[in-house]
Amino acid sequence: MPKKSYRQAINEAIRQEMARDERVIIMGEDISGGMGAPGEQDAWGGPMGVTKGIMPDFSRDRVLDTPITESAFIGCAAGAAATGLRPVAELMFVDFMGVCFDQIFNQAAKFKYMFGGKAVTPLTIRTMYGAGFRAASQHSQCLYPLFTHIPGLKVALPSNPYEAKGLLTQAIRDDDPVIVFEHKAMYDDEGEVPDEAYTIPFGEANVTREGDDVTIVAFGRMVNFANEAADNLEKAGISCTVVDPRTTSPLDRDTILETTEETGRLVVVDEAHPRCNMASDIVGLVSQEMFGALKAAPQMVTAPHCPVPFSPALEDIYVPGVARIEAAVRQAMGKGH
Amino acid sequence: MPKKSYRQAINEAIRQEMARDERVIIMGEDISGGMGAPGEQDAWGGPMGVTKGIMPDFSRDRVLDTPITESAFIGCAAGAAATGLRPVAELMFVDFMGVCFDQIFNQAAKFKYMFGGKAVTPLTIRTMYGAGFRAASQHSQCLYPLFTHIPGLKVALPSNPYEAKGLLTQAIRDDDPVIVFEHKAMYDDEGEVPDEAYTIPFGEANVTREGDDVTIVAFGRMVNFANEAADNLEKAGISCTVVDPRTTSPLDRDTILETTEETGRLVVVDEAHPRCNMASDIVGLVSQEMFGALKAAPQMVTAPHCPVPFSPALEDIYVPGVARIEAAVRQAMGKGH
Amino acid sequence: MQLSRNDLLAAYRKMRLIREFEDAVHEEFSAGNIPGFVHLYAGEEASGVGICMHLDDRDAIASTHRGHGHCIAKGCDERGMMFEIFGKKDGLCGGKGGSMHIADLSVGMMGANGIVGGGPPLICGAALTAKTLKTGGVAVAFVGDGASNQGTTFESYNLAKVWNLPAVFVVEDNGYAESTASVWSVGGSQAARAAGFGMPCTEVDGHDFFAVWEAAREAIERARNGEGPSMLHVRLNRYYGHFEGDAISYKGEGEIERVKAEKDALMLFRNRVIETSLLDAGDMDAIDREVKERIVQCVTEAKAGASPTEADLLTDVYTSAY
Amino acid sequence: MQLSRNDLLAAYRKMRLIREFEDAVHEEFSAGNIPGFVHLYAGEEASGVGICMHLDDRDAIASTHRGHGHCIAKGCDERGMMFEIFGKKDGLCGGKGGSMHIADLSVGMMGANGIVGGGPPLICGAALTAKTLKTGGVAVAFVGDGASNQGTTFESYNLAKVWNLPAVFVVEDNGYAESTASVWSVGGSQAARAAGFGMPCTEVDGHDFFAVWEAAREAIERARNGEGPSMLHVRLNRYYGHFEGDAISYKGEGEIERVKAEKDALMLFRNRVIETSLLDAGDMDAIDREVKERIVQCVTEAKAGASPTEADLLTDVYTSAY
Ligand SMILES: Cc1ncc(C[n+]2csc(CCOP(=O)(O)OP(=O)(O)O)c2C)c(N)n1
Ligand SMILES: Cc1ncc(C[n+]2csc(CCOP(=O)(O)OP(=O)(O)O)c2C)c(N)n1
Ligand SMILES: [Mg+2]
Ligand SMILES: [Mg+2]
Repeated sequence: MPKKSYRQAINEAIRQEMARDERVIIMGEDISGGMGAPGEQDAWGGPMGVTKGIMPDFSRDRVLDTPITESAFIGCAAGAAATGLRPVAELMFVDFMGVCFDQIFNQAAKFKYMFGGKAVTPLTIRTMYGAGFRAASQHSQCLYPLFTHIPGLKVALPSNPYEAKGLLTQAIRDDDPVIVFEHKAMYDDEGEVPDEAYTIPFGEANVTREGDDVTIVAFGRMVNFANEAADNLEKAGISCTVVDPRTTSPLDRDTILETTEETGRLVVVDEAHPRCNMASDIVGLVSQEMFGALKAAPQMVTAPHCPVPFSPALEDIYVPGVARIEAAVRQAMGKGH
Repeated sequence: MPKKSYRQAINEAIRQEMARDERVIIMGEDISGGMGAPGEQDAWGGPMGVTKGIMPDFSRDRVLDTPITESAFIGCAAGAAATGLRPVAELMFVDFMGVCFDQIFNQAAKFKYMFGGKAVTPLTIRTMYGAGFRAASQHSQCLYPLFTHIPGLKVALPSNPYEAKGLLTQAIRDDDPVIVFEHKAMYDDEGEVPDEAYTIPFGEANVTREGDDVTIVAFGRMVNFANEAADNLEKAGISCTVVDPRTTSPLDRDTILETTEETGRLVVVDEAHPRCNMASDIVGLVSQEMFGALKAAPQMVTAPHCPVPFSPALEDIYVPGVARIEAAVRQAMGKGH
Repeated sequence: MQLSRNDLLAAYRKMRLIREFEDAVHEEFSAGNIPGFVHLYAGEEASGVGICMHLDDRDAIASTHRGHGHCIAKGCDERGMMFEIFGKKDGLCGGKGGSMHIADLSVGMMGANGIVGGGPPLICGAALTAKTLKTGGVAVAFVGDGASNQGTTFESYNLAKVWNLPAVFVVEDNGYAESTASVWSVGGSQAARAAGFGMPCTEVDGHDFFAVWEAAREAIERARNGEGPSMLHVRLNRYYGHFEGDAISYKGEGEIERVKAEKDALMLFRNRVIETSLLDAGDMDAIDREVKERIVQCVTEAKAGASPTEADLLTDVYTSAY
Repeated sequence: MQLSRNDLLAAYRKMRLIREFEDAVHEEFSAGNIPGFVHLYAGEEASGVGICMHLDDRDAIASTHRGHGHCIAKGCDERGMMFEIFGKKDGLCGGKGGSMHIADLSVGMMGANGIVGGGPPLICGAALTAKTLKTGGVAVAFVGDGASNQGTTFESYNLAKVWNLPAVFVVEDNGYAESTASVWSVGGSQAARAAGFGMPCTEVDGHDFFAVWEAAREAIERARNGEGPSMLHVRLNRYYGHFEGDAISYKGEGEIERVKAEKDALMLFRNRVIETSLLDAGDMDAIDREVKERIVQCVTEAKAGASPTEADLLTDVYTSAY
């Protein structure tokens, strides 16, 4: 299979869906770039170059640069979705959700329910999340727990290029509003990605490895850290199952419960802040549904309850890393590990 | 002790703090009312009359009606707090947070950390939450899990008039941004409230009753439902401890852990949606910290994963009620209960 | 474009339908039969009707918390609306939405909205759909004077302008946002704000159906012709409180009564069409009777309607299995 | 009010300090020594300095992601800033904030801001504090052309107007928001928008320190006298990319070079004060040398500075024990 970057995978998914369905349009700040400017058009392709090259192929009619006006354009995308388009809007950093959250959680997410089932809102919002980029407190947050909390939204966290293409394609074809969280530190990650379009169904976890001792459930970029930790632990004789739920909403409860039952030990790795997050969400689920099946205390590996610090020295200890995952697994294994 | 309503308790807390400290001001939409109008001034006192009568006593210089402009006035309150006032801003319904969340979670909440500790932001935001009012999807949400997730914010949920006055007074005197969640169905609830000013420290749970069999942790209005359920269960021979954490952030982990250890059974009652909420937050905490201490599966009683429906017929089954709490306790007690 | 006799009859009927509908809801609410928050459009009928008469099913509107009038004007079924307001299963939204969330996308009504300023961005979306799919459609956002201060509204003006969207922003200025006067809350003026974004604005007396109709015709034609967005600043009055239960003490003495006596929209319409012999009183009396009966029937049926049941609670959250 | 010789020397020094600071950060970033997102103010010095010269410690400013120049102009310590940008413990924010969050409330600098449009509401707050506590203070929000389209900005205009706050909104229009031209993204015009909210607006050439200084004087005096908010529309250019790493391909050919050659703010200032014999070249050359040394020293020390440690990670989240 051809190797592609996370960035390329996303770009390809968008192109293929635009080619497939003329109702698919994309919009966002500088997603093409150079709008109204005397110099190069398509100068940016978004701040990370993810959408670069799409405008020349699909024209400015379907690749819409916006003013800096998230409420208006995210709401516009929601309204367009409700009236016949299938917009893919880019919220550059998820940290900016605070200026436009209403249009996402009170409008797009609730149309269907409030309107008695008669609305269809095929809206996709692509957004960038996560720490590790020395981007400081307002450009490094995760925030997917906030979106996961809201009924009516679906939330996807692709953990590698293959997932990125498949989940984004599914998001675009999905008839509900979906927020796709792209980790800013993964755009250059490479992986095998088929050339043809494919979808990955929502609510179906990917078990990246199977083991006997501990189940690690991890999200987004943390899946890679979990796999790395599992590799290291393997050498120490600890065998891990790693579950990538792929979507936090819907959540593949069954796979999480089954794999945890098999190992009897659970570690959840969530890059988000610790309160009301996915780690406690999963531990809560397992504790209520599978009481008695755990052999040891479930472990939650998360970022601490503080804003993301700028200084590399601090950020490096802020981000839940491989070492902390290993330590949590050893903790779950108990004395002697 | 004199009896007062939740509404009066809040009004009194504000007045006393305004009298005590001239830096305390209040602002919000129609918190006085009649601004610029030819008729009665102080016509409203907020949509529920909570702040009525304060303006005549403290003048429009310190009781500021605002245009409908939540980003500007909540942000203004944050900026005023950082520069020497102690504003109490009213976000009429917490459901409106989506138009102004940025000023709360990226600005006010992070000043102190981003600025290396040198900011002090004594901002209080009063807001109304909760279902049961037939106010439908955009005026009935809880959303406190979203605020609890954010480092830098404190979150209080007064469960009765006494708590309302004490927690709000503490919020106003506190040097960090605090969001006080007032349940819209409780304004007419009466209870004993001292005339003099007093504070209730944040992060100290209130154990409203002690029992041997099950610990119920409940938030806000749900505390009352939990107490009612406990009364009923008492008659059936099941004895409950009821814990009102009062603040979700900071959280009194110790009291929750200790009381749960004593009973060995845990039920958490959270009016919010089920995902990434306080119920899983507490169950996660207990499961990780106190593995093996539970005799039965912890139970989470929450609203379902759907927007709040309008129809009374639906809303009544939407809201977690006394019967569901009792059922969860019986479930925790196991067969025969 | 000219108003035919049929147009006039239709316009009058819609306005009367809105008035009767709102009066009936007012009574039922006062009697304790309707739950929740209800905001009535009575007094503002000429605006919704005068504007929506230019619209067809290609076109979309977004409304506000005060949405009943816009719904009726855009063609929502009044029986389904009444059921909805009573929270019944046969309501337009299955009883899940209620007064503040009535919508019917099949007729281009994108929803009342519980969020002040929620509608304008959505209308940019409907306008973008029309532009992209070349449907010829136009999108209209109704915005209260209070909502005209919300950031989402300004952003939408600008987005519509720079994308040259077929959109019209109708500022329905009834002088108050809750109890706060717009003379105080609106810095500058609506027309100057429109100019600030390079949009034309027409100020119009919202009690005068014909004035509204004419101003709307121009703005909507402009949008339909690809000439971009514009604003209508419509001055009008609401007859009831902000919401049902409001004592309206902030209004001036006799303020509402004066409006009712001097420029009630239905009265002005009646006088005008009779004076100019376009319709006669009998035509309109017949409509009045028919509409009254219709509304009584709606109320009666809605009261008797079945409520949704537990089985309905978790449906309609997602399109696909979840 | 007139500019004394000392004022002129101070103004020139501040502008030079900003230029040197930014050039140094540019070099260090290019060399891979500075992490994160960095947005440089080089080219825009006359705006920040011309405005902040009217302000003292009673007064507050809110800045943007492009904040270094505003910080220096308002009196933040450049050494602490450099440490901050390098993420060091002795940084103005202990290394926790970085380039986008430099602040020093003790000198009325309320923070650079990573959120476009984040500052204007905060400035309403500082203005409200000044008004309520009668400090005589004025609050100034710097707003990019891109940020001028954000709803938070419009809301702040209106709030400042209806509350009659001592606020000034400075739209620093460098022609671009990232790669998007303001001629496209700004519907209408800044001046017309100000008029829309009933605020006066002065358009000013942001390369010309004296023009900025004069316009700012009026706006700030007006605010200080209780006459309410106003806007300055300052046209200027940035010399570097949107952020460090930007190839700037969207600008016209020779666009930056032409500005540098024809209207560089420092050059214009120099020429003007020499022509009018207010200062002589030697005065300024001395400043140039002193400032260069100072910045070299800041960089050297910042590079060598200690990083924060694990013990610092969880401090400064709350004021009280948590
Ligand atoms: C974002 C938001 N803020 C506040 C409210 C509460 N609220 C509902 S209607 C209203 C007044 C609206 O005034 P206006 O826009 O003039 O409309 P009118 O009621 O006069 O029709 C307010 C403040 C809300 N629903 N949403
Ligand atoms: C709410 C928000 N949206 C988008 C961004 C990303 N962003 C950062 S700076 C910028 C451009 C700002 O342009 P302008 O206001 O003109 O300031 P300039 O960079 O030209 O100084 C954008 C889009 C952001 N930081 N915050
Ligand atoms: Mg109004
Ligand atoms: Mg700019």
